[in-house]
Amino acid sequence: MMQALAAILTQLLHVALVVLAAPLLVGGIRWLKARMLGRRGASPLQPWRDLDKLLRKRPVLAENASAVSEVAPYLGFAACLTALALVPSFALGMALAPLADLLLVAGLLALARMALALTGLDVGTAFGGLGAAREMSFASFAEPALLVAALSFVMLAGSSNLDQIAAALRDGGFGLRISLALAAAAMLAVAVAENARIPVDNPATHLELTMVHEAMLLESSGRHLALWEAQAALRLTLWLALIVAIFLPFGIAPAGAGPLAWALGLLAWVVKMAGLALALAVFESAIAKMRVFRVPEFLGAALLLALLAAALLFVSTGLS
Amino acid sequence: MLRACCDVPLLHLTPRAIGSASERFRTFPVLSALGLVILAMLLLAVPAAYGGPERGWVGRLVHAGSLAGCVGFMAIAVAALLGGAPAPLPLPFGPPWGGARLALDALGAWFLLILGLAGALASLFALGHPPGPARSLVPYPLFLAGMALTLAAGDLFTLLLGFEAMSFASWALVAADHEQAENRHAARRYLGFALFAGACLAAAAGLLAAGAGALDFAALRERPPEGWRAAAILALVLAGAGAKAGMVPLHAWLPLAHPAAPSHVSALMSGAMTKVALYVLARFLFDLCGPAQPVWWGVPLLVLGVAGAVLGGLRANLEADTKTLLACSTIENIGLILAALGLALAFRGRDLGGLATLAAGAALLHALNHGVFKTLLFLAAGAVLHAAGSRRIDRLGGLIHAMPVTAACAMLGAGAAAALPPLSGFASEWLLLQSLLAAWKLGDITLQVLAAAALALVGMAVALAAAAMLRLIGLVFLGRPRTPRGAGAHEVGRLERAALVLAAALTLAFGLLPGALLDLAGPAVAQLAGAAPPRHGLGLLAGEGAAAYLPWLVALLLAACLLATWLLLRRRSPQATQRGPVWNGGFIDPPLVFGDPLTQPSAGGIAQPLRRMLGTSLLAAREVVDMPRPGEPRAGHYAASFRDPSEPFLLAPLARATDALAGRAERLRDFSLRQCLGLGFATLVLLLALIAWLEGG
Amino acid sequence: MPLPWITVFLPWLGAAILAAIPQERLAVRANVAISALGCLCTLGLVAVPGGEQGWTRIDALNLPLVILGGVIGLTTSIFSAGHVRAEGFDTLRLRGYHAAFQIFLGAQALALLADNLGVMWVAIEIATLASVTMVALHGTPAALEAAWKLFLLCGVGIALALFGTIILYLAAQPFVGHGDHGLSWVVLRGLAARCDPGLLNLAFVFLLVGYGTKAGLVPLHAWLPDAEAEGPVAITAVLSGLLLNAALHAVLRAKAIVGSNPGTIAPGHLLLGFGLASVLLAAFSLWRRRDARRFFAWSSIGHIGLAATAFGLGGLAGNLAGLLHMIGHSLSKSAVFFAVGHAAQRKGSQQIAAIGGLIASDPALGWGLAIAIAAVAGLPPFLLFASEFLLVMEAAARLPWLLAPLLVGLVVAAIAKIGVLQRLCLGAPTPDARPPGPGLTTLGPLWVHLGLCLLLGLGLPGPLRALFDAAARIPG
Amino acid sequence: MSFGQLPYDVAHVLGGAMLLLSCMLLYQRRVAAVITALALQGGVLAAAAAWQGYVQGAPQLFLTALIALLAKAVLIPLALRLLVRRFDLDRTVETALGIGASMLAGIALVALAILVVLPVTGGAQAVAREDLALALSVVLLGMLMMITRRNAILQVVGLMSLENGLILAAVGVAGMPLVVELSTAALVLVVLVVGAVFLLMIRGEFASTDTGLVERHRGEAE
Repeated sequence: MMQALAAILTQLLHVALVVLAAPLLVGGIRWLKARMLGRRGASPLQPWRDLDKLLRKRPVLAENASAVSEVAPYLGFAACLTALALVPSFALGMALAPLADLLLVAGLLALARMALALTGLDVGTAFGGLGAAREMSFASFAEPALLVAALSFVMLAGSSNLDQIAAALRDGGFGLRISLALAAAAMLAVAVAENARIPVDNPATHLELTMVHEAMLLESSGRHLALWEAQAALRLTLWLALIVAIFLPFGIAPAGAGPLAWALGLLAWVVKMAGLALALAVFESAIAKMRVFRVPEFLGAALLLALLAAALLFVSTGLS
Repeated sequence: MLRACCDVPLLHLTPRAIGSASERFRTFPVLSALGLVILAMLLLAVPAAYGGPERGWVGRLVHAGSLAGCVGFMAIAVAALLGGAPAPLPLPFGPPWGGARLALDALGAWFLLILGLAGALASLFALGHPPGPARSLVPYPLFLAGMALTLAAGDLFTLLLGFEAMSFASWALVAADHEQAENRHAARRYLGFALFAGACLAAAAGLLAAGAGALDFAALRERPPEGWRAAAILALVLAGAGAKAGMVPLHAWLPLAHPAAPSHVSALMSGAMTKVALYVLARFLFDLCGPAQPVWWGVPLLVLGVAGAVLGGLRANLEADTKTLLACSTIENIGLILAALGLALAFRGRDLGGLATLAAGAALLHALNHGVFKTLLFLAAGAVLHAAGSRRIDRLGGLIHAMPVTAACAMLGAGAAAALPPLSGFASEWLLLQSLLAAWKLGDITLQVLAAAALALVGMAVALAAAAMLRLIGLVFLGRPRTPRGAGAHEVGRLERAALVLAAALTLAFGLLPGALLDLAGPAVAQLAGAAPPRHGLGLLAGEGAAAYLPWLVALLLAACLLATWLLLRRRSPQATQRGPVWNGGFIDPPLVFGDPLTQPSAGGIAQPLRRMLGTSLLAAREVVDMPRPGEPRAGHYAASFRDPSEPFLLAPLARATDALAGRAERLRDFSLRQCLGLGFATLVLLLALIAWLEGG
Repeated sequence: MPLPWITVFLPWLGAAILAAIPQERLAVRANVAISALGCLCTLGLVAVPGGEQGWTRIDALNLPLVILGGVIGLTTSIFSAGHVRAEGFDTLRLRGYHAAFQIFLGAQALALLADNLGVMWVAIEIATLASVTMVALHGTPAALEAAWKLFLLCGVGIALALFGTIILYLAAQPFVGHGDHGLSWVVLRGLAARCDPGLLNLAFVFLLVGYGTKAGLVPLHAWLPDAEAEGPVAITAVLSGLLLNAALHAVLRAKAIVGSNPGTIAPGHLLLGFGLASVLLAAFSLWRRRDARRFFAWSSIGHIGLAATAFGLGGLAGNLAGLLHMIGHSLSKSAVFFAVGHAAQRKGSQQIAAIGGLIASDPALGWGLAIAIAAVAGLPPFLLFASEFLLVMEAAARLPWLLAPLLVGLVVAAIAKIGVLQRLCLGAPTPDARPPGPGLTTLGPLWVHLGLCLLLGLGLPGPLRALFDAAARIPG
Repeated sequence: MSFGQLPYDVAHVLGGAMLLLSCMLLYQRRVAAVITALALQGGVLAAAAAWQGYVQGAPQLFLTALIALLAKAVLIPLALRLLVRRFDLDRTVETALGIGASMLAGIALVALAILVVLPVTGGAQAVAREDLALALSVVLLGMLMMITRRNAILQVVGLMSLENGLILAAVGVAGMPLVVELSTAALVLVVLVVGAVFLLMIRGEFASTDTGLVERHRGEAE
């Protein structure tokens, strides 16, 4: 009983944490990047302010927009939030842990992606179509890389449940495995692509020739745009949390642990996320955006890395 | 009466004596009912032959009768799944040398359920449609009856009889609109592949029966084939059933035939007929060939299935015709099911019973889910064709405003096809991916690498399917109308809408309760996997201690999040939305007479990224841009094309070989009378020399 | 006079009468009436106890074929009644046409019923002469050439068959006394085990080449496509449906005799070789055909080849498959020829390109033809489907390598047939050259044949089944 | 029966004579000479049939002999001669295979016939066996002639020679039933073929007598 209560409590805390942290993370990365480019940069809280401003604005829809434009933002946001609720942050054994399947998370992200792409196509503008087509095409390369990368840690953990994976990798003493490192690299590449970050896409520009993600949002305004922005932030948080949970599971509170462990876990999580954010900022500052049709090569390389990781594991499990 | 061929080694078939009274009584309820339903379907063709288009009641009779029959199929299938397999029922007719028999075990019943569902939906839709001419009414019930007979066959002859009857009847439906040359071409290719399939299956049946000395399944199971015979059966069944199911590389007929048929027939062909072919494949390879086959048996299925999944998914992204697009998506889904079957076969060969049940469950569940959502999508395409007058994506658009119900249902179907949780497609593909993630347990490094590659490609296929579905929904239902005819579209009639809504509801329901369905399919899964599957209950389990998927909980969570977001935002953002002119980055559409259709993304435009990324290498896709130089007054042109690899690498060489051989054969015809005599003389002399040689030596 | 004799002589008597009737209407009706009587006679044969009646003998193998001959004779005469006018015969030719038709029917019945190999040979010769007359009747260069080809090739063929018959007797001569029964095939079969196998081999080679020419087996087939494509439209049905059966039946009798001596070179293998060559050559030859009747004539070669393959495999199942295939082919192919003949008369040409869109212009005929061609292509639920299925089963069980060429032949031929089906029946209709003749005389026989094919294919009555089982034991 | 007995010798000589005449048929370069050889062969056949009738004590063979004499030695050669004169066909034989080559082929065929008959020992009498070899040779040579000559009349001659071989075999088998009927029926066939050639030539269907040129009608529009 107590355990169930604790599980529900951690779950609620987790959701609150990630919802609060998501815009901060986006703001933080922006701030870091600005600092590295020698600018002062806006406060990390700026995304929160932007959201608040957008919510207060009256949303305008095109005359021929259908219900899709009104429903999709909610659906996309809800799907991302649901997915994020499943990825462990500071503690294992949350109430929804049995549900926290990696494939389901990928499915929910696909649902959000589909909602976004539908919005892009709803009004029938050229930019929307362009963005939607590119987004879905990139996904065709990202999904295989993600799945094969997942194969490595699913093999080690014996399950695709994130909670179990995190627990297994935390306790299993697998140590630093070259295959896991390769899989992590693949996951990072996928995360970059999925979040429309440099070098796949540039979240800071509306330059039409190169953009993917923002092109679909051109017709959104007011609270719809706010929802999309929040969704993007959630998605970034989700991917970083995913990588943290799988590849850097140390410090996370085990299932059934008490508040102290939670606090420690939280601390560890914040540190790890901050580290990843810093790495991302450095990476984005140091590299240029690539041409759209180079993206498959980028993701293909990730896929190859993931395959290599899996093959190494096959060999090592075959030997042992 | 002499006993039929009693001492023939092959055919010591039981005489057609009807079983004892008690046996008949025991078998009556399920199988007799099934036989009667099939018979009634056959009889429906009789009035259909006499009704022209002017007699609407004939069409209604045929479709209502088909609907009732399909509901009967469903009831019978569920009864057989829950109540266990009834004893085979000898038929009062049969081939000249023995008896035919009906049998319905769990495997057949599961596919009969799929047939019943797809058939009922299609018939309901057709009931609301204006009835076509007699030439599309007569074959329709025959088509359904042929499929049911294939599924309910208790021996190889009846199986092939139903299979070929199904092919022939559906050929008549594909050729229903035969005034157009492209439909004739499609029909011819379709029947050609069907004949090839029938021949391959007949050969496989012969090799099977040769070992067992009988044609009925019970006797065949007792003596499964071995050695080269088994391998030959594998190859022949793959070619035969694969050609009918749309397996790569024998899929070339599918994107042609499905669009040519009337929409409800396309739905049936895609939703049910390809499944019947898969049933035949499963029946031969899993059931009749016995459980003792080696692990590598799964490999060809897995490889071809995955290849089909990617190829179909990619082609679906490039096609410009709604029904062709859906047909290509069928190739993709059939590929996924085949891959799952291949995995099940491999797991079973390695004695990994639990994983085999996982993969077999994925195959069966996906067959059902695809049967429903593809039926839904084809019916929606039919509704669009009826309402907006075109199948071409570039002539449609913005139909969500005119056809809200159709659009909503189509979106649900597309969501399922794109494997979005919590819809039905995701559940079965989740099972497939889970079994792929566990495929490393097969042990052999070659198999492991193969399975990892398959995992990547299945992932790609799923994403490609999502892209294709987005393209379908986005261009057909969203945006603005592209032609005046499309702008004048209207919602379809009551019955058609009912069919669509029903199908959409089923898609949702199957997505939410896959565990219950899989439990219903339990006996069939056990039959395929050779091991008892776990009870799934409300969710899906990937095995002991492995991941689980609880779709109703996911749906609940999603709904909660949606509700919470909505409530929260209603507080924080109370302003009502306002309508204004489209922003479009500040671009103002040119003032054309009819709207601005050309500034919208086109079917080819949306396809561009994937065409360049994958199409150029896999499908030899080409783009030709003819851009006028500045100042030139002519219009620019853009043309994109691609070529399915099966055309240049399979069909064209075959056609060339046939033509060359026909040319050789033709030379004999140029012989003069004297030369013909000489030929006969040479034959005689040769034979004389032969016997002289044989007798002398 | 025993009924089998009546079955033979009634048509010949009728031929004498018809040769004397100059009026077209009367002649046509008399022809139908005589054929109907003949058909009744053949049906009456069922009641005749099997065994010998002088120089005829009824057994399970020839009984179904004789009845088939009676039925197809009747349906063809009905079809002919509606279509003979369009042939444009003068009185002399009309008389010759009807007389030759009845002579042919009597001769093929005799060829099947004869117990004596000599009588059988004479009957086949008469049938050949009658068919030459019928083919040549139009007197056009093409018809004359076809008839000449038929005459010369088949003339040589049956001469060789006679030689084979003589050698057969020579082989049996030491054991059989003087008298006509020395050529009775029942007697010969009983003696064959004691005969010299070398002579039997020799005899079989000559009989096979001789009667095989008549049966149209590749490479002895050259006369067949032209003969079936020229001449009046009605006779193609009997040429394809009956003449080939009678010839193949003669080969079977020879095989039964020779095969019962264990010392001979297995006659089945020779037959199998011819059958396979026919199946393959016909399959590929179909692809270049432009003439509808020639197309289906080539398909006849392929089907006789299939039957020969089945008989070559032998055994009960193989023989049953062959017998069913012969019957199914006769019924469905003559149904096709009825419809094609009707369409050709209507369109004024038998080129495939000239006949098109039958379903659009005449749905009943178009669908009838489509279904008949499908039946010929081996699609269910007709008899040829069952027989081909059984053949494939038997081939897989006995000679698995045979499956490859057999299936190639079957599939290639079936695809070609589907192509022609679509060109003839689907699409936009081609213009009519003359007003359509009475459709019922085409559709009636057509549907009767298809109905019989369906009945035999799926619902074979018990007594018939017993008959077929007994028949399958005869060729060995 | 053993070697050296009179019935055997005479039958053998007559059979040998027929084979020799068959070779002559192949060898002749002029149509008229071919027809003469054919008539001679018919005469020898009649003699052979009569001799067999005498030896076997089978009176019906005399009938066969009479028919053969009348039809094959007299009437048909006369008719063919008439045809040749009417159409002025008495030219050099047109061959598809040179005379020398066809002689070689003929020898090979005779060898084949002997080879085929050689293993036949059990049961069959020696007379019948030798006769069979001769008859088989005549049949094969007749057929060879049919396919190596372009001239329709010569093809008919080949057919007749073939048929002569048949009858030779038939009369040589002691006690062959229906021999008269069968030989008559075979003769009818030959007569009809001759008649058909006659008719076709009168109608001008054979522009020349080369049957190679009859093949104008492929029956399918090209």
